[in-house]
Amino acid sequence: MVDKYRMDEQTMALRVAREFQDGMVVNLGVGIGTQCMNYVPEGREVVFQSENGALGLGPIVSSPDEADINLLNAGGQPASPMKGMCFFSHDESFVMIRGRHIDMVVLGGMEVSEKGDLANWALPGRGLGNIGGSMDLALGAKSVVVVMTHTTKSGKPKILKKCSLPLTAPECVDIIVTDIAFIRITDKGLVLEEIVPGWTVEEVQAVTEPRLIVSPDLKEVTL
Amino acid sequence: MVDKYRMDEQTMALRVAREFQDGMVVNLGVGIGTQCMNYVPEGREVVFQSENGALGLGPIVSSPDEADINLLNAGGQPASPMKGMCFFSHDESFVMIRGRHIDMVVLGGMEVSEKGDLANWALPGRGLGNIGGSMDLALGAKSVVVVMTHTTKSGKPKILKKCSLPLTAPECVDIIVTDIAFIRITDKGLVLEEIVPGWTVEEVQAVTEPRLIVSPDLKEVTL
Amino acid sequence: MAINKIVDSFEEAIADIRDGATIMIGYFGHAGDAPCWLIRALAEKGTKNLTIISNMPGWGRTLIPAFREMVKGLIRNPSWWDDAGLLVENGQVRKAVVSWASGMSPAHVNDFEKRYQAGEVELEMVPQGTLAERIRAGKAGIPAFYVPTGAGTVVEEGKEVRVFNGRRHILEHALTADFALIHAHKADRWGNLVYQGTSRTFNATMAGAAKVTIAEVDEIVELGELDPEAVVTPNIYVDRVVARPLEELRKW
Amino acid sequence: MAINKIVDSFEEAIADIRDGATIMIGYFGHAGDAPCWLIRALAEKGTKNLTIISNMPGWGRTLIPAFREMVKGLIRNPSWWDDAGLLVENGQVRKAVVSWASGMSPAHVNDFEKRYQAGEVELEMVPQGTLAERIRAGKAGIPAFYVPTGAGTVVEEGKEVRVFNGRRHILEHALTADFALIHAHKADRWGNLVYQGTSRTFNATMAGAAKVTIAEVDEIVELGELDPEAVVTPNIYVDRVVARPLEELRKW
Repeated sequence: MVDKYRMDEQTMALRVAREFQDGMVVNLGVGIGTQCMNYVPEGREVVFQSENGALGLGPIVSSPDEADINLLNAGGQPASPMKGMCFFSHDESFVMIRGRHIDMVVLGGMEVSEKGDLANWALPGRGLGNIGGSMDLALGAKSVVVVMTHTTKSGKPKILKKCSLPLTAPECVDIIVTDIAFIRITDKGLVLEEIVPGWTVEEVQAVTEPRLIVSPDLKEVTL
Repeated sequence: MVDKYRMDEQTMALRVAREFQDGMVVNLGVGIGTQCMNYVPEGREVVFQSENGALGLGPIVSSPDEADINLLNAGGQPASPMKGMCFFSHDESFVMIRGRHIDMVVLGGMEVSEKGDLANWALPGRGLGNIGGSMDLALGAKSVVVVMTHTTKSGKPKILKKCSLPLTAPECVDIIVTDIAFIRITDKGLVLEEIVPGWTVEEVQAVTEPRLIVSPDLKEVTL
Repeated sequence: MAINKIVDSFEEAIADIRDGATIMIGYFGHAGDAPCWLIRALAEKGTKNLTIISNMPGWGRTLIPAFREMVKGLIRNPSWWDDAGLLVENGQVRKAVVSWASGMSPAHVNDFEKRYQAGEVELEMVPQGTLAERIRAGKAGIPAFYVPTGAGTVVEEGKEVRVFNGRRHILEHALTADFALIHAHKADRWGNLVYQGTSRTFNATMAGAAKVTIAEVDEIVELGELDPEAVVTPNIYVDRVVARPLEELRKW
Repeated sequence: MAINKIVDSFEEAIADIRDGATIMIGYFGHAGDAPCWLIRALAEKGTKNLTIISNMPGWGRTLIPAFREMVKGLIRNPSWWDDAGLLVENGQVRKAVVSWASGMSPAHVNDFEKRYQAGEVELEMVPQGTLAERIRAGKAGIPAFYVPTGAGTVVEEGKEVRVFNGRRHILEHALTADFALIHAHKADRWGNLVYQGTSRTFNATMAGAAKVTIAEVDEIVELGELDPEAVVTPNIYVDRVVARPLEELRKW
C-alpha cells in the first residue's frame, strides 16, 4: 500500500475546486482549503468569503512584492485584489456564516463519522486547541466539504463510525475528499463516488471504519 | 391663569438645549425635540444622533433649495451637512441607542409619573399608535429629558402620581421641561428647580398631581 | 459564466411574489429611502394577503399629499414618492409588523388605521430598535435574544421575561421573510450596494434577511467601480438588482 | 470648546488601565490588524492580572519569528508586529477568552499554551462567530442570545439548551470590558474610523463594546476629510485616538 498513489494537497485542492459552481459563495478553511482559491474551474465565477472580513478576494499572489498585509485570506496568505470585492467586520462576517448565506465551505478534518459529525479543532491530549471559525462554518454553510488524508500518519482510519475527538459540529458534513477517495454523505450512509487510480474499493474500505456504499456510477477521480 | 405666560415650543427647545454639554451625543425625538438642533449653546460642540441613521447632522436648513432628501433628521426635517458626520443602518443605530451610547435624549410626553415613568406613544381610545424609537430611546439613553406642555388642552395635569396611558418605559425620565417649569426627578421625588416668570410655586403645584419638592435654589427659567 | 443579478424590469423583479407572501419593505418613512418602483410594481400585480414587515404600514396616497404640504416650506419631495401604504390602500395587506402604525400626528389617519379599526387587517407593534434587531437576527441565524426594550409595558405581554444584571428583559424572536424589497443608491452586477446619507435605514438592515432580496437602485455601475472600502451591503445579501428609470429621476 | 479625542502618546492613552482590568484586543491574527503600539505600551507599563478578550492569546515573540519565516516566500511582515502574546509572555495575563488558543499548527506551541499546561492561566474557548456576536451584544445592550453554534459539542457544557425550529441552540451571554484596544487606518478628532482591506476584523467589532475604546491609527486627518459614506466605525464608539509614529511606518 505504501507505493500506491495518493493525491497531494494541491491535487486534493484541485479536486475540491471542481465542486465550485458558477455564482457560488465559498468559504475556504485554513489549510488545504485556501489552496482551492487558485483552482476555480475555467468559465465559472466564484465569490470567496474570508471569515476575516472579505468577499471576493482573488488568487494568492505569487511573490512578496505583490503582497498587501491588509489583503489576506483567513489562512493569512496574501490574496490579489479583485473587482467587486468588499470588506466587513468580524461580527458581520459571522452573520453571513451563521445565517446560512455561504453556499459551500471547505474544511480540514481530523475525523468524520458516518453520520457526518466532524471533529477538527481539538489538540488531542493537550486540553486546548483552535476552534476558530470551524464550528460556525460547519453548521452555517449550506454545503460542507471536508478535505483530509484518508488515514492518520500511523495508518488508522479517520472516517469512523463515531468520532473519538471533541466534535466541531454534529451531522454537518456533505462531502469528504481524501487523498484516495471522494465520498458523499447521504441519508443512507457513505457513498463512495470516486476513487484514486490504482486503488480498489476493497482497499479503500479496508482503511474506512463504517461500511461504504459503492455508487453505481463509481469512477476514477478526474481533475 | 389664562393670561399667564407659558413658553412656546421654540422657547422650550431653547431651554432644553441649555442642558447640552460640550461633547455630548444627543438624540432628539420627533416634535419639539428636533427644534433643539438649532439652539446648541455658543462654544459647545454637540453630536446629534438621528435614529434614522446619522451622527453629526447640522441645523435644519432654512429653505427647500438647501434641502437634501437624503439628509433628514428623525422628524423628516432636512438638516445641513456637517464635517464629521457619518451614516449607518437602522440596526446599528439602535445598537447605539439600546447599548447606552447616547448621552441624552429629548422626548415628547403625554404623561410622566412621579417615579419617572413615561407614556408618550399610544393614541388613547384608538387601540394603536406610534411606538417608533421611543421605547428604546427612553431606556437606552444615559439621560432622558421630556419636553411637553404642563397640562392637557383641557387643563388636566400631565405629571401624575401614576400614568394612565400605556407606558413607554418605567422609571426612565430624569428631567421634565414644561411650558411653565423645569423639574428634576430624583430618588426623593420631583424637584422643582425653575419656574416661568409670573407663576408661583403654588400655581405650578396646582396643575401637578404629585407633590413637588421646591429646590432650595429655585429660580426663574433663564434662556 | 458570470454572476449577473441585474434584472431588466420591476415586473420581472417581483414576478415570483405570490399571494400570502411575507415581505420586508425597507424604509424609515421618507421619500429618500423607499423602494417606490418595486412597491408600485407589486401594487400593479395585485398580490394579495401579504404580511408586511416595515417600519410603518406607510402614509400611503391618503397622507403623502398632506405630508408633502406640511413640509413644503422646508423640502420638496419627489413626485415618485410611494410607500407600503399603497399596498394597504389596495387591499393587498393582511398583516403589518411595524413600529409606527398610525399617521404622522393624531390628526392624520392613514388607511391602515381605518382598516384596523374595521377589523380588516392585523397589527403587530414592535419597538423600532427591536424590529431592526429581530430582522438582523433573522439574517444572522440567531433565533431569539433578550432586550430591555418594552419590559414593563404592553410589549411585554405574552412574552418570556427574564432578569439579567438586575433588570427586566424580554425574549424577542427573529424575523425572516420571503422577499425583501429595498432601495439603495448604486449597485454592481454582483449586488454590492451603496446608499446616500440617511437612506440606509431599514434597507441595509433587511438586505439578506429574506429568502430573496431585491434592490431598487438609482444607478447600476460596472463591477469594480464601487470603492471596496465603502460598500455598505456586501453582495452576498442581494439576489436581484433593478434600476430606476433615469428619465424620471432626472425629471424630478 | 471642541471635541478632541486625540491623545499624544501611547503611554497617556493607556495610563488608566489598572491591574485586574478586562481588555478587548482587536485583531484576527496578522500584522495588518493588531494594535501593536498599544500592546507594547501596556507591556511596558506592566499592568497585571489582565483578562484579555481577543481572537487569540497571540503568537507572541515565541512564534511571530516562526510565522514570519513560514510565510516569507509570500509576504514580508513588518518589523513592528506584536500581538497580545507579548502580554502573556510578560506574565500580565490571568485569563484569556479566545477562539484560537494554540499556535498556528500543532507543532507550534505558544507561550499561552505552556502557561495553560502549567496551570498559570485560565482559558475560555469560544467559537469565533459566537465571540464576535457576544462582543457585539455587549455593545448593543443585548444581555444574551441563542445560537446553534457549539450545540452538541463541548461548548454546550454548562449552558442552557433550547430548541428553536427543531434545532438545538445554546444561550450565550454578552461580553463587555473595561478597555478595548483597537487598530484602524485613519481617524478624525471626533473618533470616526476607517480601516484598510481585511484589517477591520475584531477591531471594528470591539469598538464601543468596552467602557473605554482606544484606537491606534496610521494617520489622524482633519474633521471632514473622511468620506461620511465610508466611515466604518462611527465616532460614538471611540473614546481616544492615538497615532502611530510615522517614521516607523515609513521605515517598514
